[in-house]
Amino acid sequence: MASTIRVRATSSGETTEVQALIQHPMDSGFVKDSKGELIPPHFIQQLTFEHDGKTVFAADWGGGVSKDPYVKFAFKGGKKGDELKISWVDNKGATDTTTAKIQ
Amino acid sequence: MRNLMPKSALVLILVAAGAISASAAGSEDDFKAAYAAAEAANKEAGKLRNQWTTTANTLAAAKKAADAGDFDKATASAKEAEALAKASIFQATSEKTRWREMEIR
Amino acid sequence: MRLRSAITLASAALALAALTLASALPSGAADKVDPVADAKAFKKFFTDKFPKVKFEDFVNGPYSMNEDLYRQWQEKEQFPPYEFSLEMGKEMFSKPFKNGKTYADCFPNGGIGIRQNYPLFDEKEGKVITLELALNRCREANGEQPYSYVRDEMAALTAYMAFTSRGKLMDIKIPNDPRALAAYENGKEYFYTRRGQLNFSCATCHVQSPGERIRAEILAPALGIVNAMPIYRSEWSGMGTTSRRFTTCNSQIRGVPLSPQDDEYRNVEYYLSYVSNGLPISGPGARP
Amino acid sequence: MSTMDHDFSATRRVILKGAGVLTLVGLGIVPLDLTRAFAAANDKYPEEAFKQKSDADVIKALYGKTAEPSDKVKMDAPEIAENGAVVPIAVSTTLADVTSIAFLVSENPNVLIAKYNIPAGTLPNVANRIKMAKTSNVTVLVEAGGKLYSAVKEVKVTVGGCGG
Repeated sequence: MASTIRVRATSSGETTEVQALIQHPMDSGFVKDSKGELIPPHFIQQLTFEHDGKTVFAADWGGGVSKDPYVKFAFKGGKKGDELKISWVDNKGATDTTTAKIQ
Repeated sequence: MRNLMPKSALVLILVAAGAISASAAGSEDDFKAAYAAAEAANKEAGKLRNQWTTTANTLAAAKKAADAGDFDKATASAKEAEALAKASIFQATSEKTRWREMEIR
Repeated sequence: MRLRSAITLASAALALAALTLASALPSGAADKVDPVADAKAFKKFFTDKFPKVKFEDFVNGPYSMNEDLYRQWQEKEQFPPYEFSLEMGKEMFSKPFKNGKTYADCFPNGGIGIRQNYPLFDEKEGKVITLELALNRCREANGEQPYSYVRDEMAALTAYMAFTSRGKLMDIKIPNDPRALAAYENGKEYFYTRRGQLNFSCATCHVQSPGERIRAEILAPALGIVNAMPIYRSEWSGMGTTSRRFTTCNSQIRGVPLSPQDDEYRNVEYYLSYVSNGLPISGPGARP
Repeated sequence: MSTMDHDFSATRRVILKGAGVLTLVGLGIVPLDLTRAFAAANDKYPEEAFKQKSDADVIKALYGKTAEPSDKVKMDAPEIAENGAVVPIAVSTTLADVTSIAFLVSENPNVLIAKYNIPAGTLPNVANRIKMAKTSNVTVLVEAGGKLYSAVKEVKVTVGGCGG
């Protein structure tokens, strides 16, 4: 199965810009389904980006982040070909991890 | 181009609405007759491929009221459904030629 | 309860009254079917109505008519929400059926870069064949179950096929066959025919009012609307096909939708695609 | 006690070395706070903050200090969200030593949307997409040099993104 994480990381020499899109329902727990029953909360709580063994970005999320969440940030350093490790864990304990090469 | 509703028509509508709901009667037989008529009209609308969701909803409401033994309400809903179905038939029939008024040419 | 039913009835009567009042207006004579003239008039209508919108931007729906929306769209396009569907479609497209064949075997040019030719008129069958229909027929011909027309897999496959055709100009042909002209005309009639309790036609929203808000949504112009299909709609929190767009439009105006890929829906798609000839394929699209 | 908490989270990256935590234990911090101390150390998920129903309570739970408005915090948000389910919001700042950035939507059932931890070397610019139930103020908090700064903007929502 394909990863739930899509990453685009591009180095401009000095900085690396990172965009990520993650496939996840991000159910807040406040929305009702078609039968009028609340859909239980199911959302990513933490997302981390590591480069060269160091965390370069860490997100704490609630159910208010959009479905299939997107985030963009940039960090100093990072060369073309370097690996970026991305992982998340949700409120049900599910996780996914992937690595992406900086372009 | 746009069909805005003239005020005189609104008066007509209110009169019509009042008249129909006042005529709602109460027995199971009345309900059955009204329901059959509504279903038939809705079937006809189906042949014209122009059923309204509101007709189906109102028919369902009629059935629900009848199941609960409230034939006053059931008959009123059935008559309402018939009126809706008839309106949809009328719409489909008149649109056979009227659609061209909207056409971009 | 009483009030509610009075309102429902009133609106039924409203439609009736509107019809009755308007039936005094002259109705157009049944002219000769002239798709070339239709398409020209259709484009002129929209380019006159929106002189600032570049012709090729009509495929971007409401985004081309509102600056604030346009910026939100540009942001979304940086990493578009249809990305997952697109990738799924790409994978599905290359994965062989149980019999070893693939979708590529069912389509000219292996299915790549051909979206702009659909729907097409099949002279053997005498009917309009949409891309969605062709995909399911391909599956069935290869012993696979057809997919739902409105949801995930069909959206993913058409997303991929549209993506490989991006920028190609819509190129719908009407062969010299009276049945093709009849299908076109029937599609046009469907497009302009008011239906549902709200007494709206497709044109009420997408010809008369694009760029305006209906309730909360900014309406897309009919010109180029099919070029962006399938779409990821934030309102749906997911992907939808042309079939999904047609059926939900119908139920929104309180009409009972036809079955997806009903002849009439296929004909509407044929009509709408034909009058959008010359506009680029932009699908898969993202919409509010 | 709460003062200690604040200082702790504000500078947690500096005192993450085990010794700091041990010292705290030595000081006799109650178990709840110990958990929180470790929480900060391990970037533990700020569960409580995500349950709060007002801006003030979120700020208290997350930072324990008040935020001052700053024109150095730039928020990029639409005037009218195309759909409350997906509202793109970005923030950038010229403030130095930024350690975290948080997004709050006052009218959402849970006010805190996201908190981003910004290590040294990461630029203080973040873009994300959030849900908004209805028209609301969106607040961005930027924690920089141990202080808290904010920017607020109203975003109109005509189609809500939290059901219905």
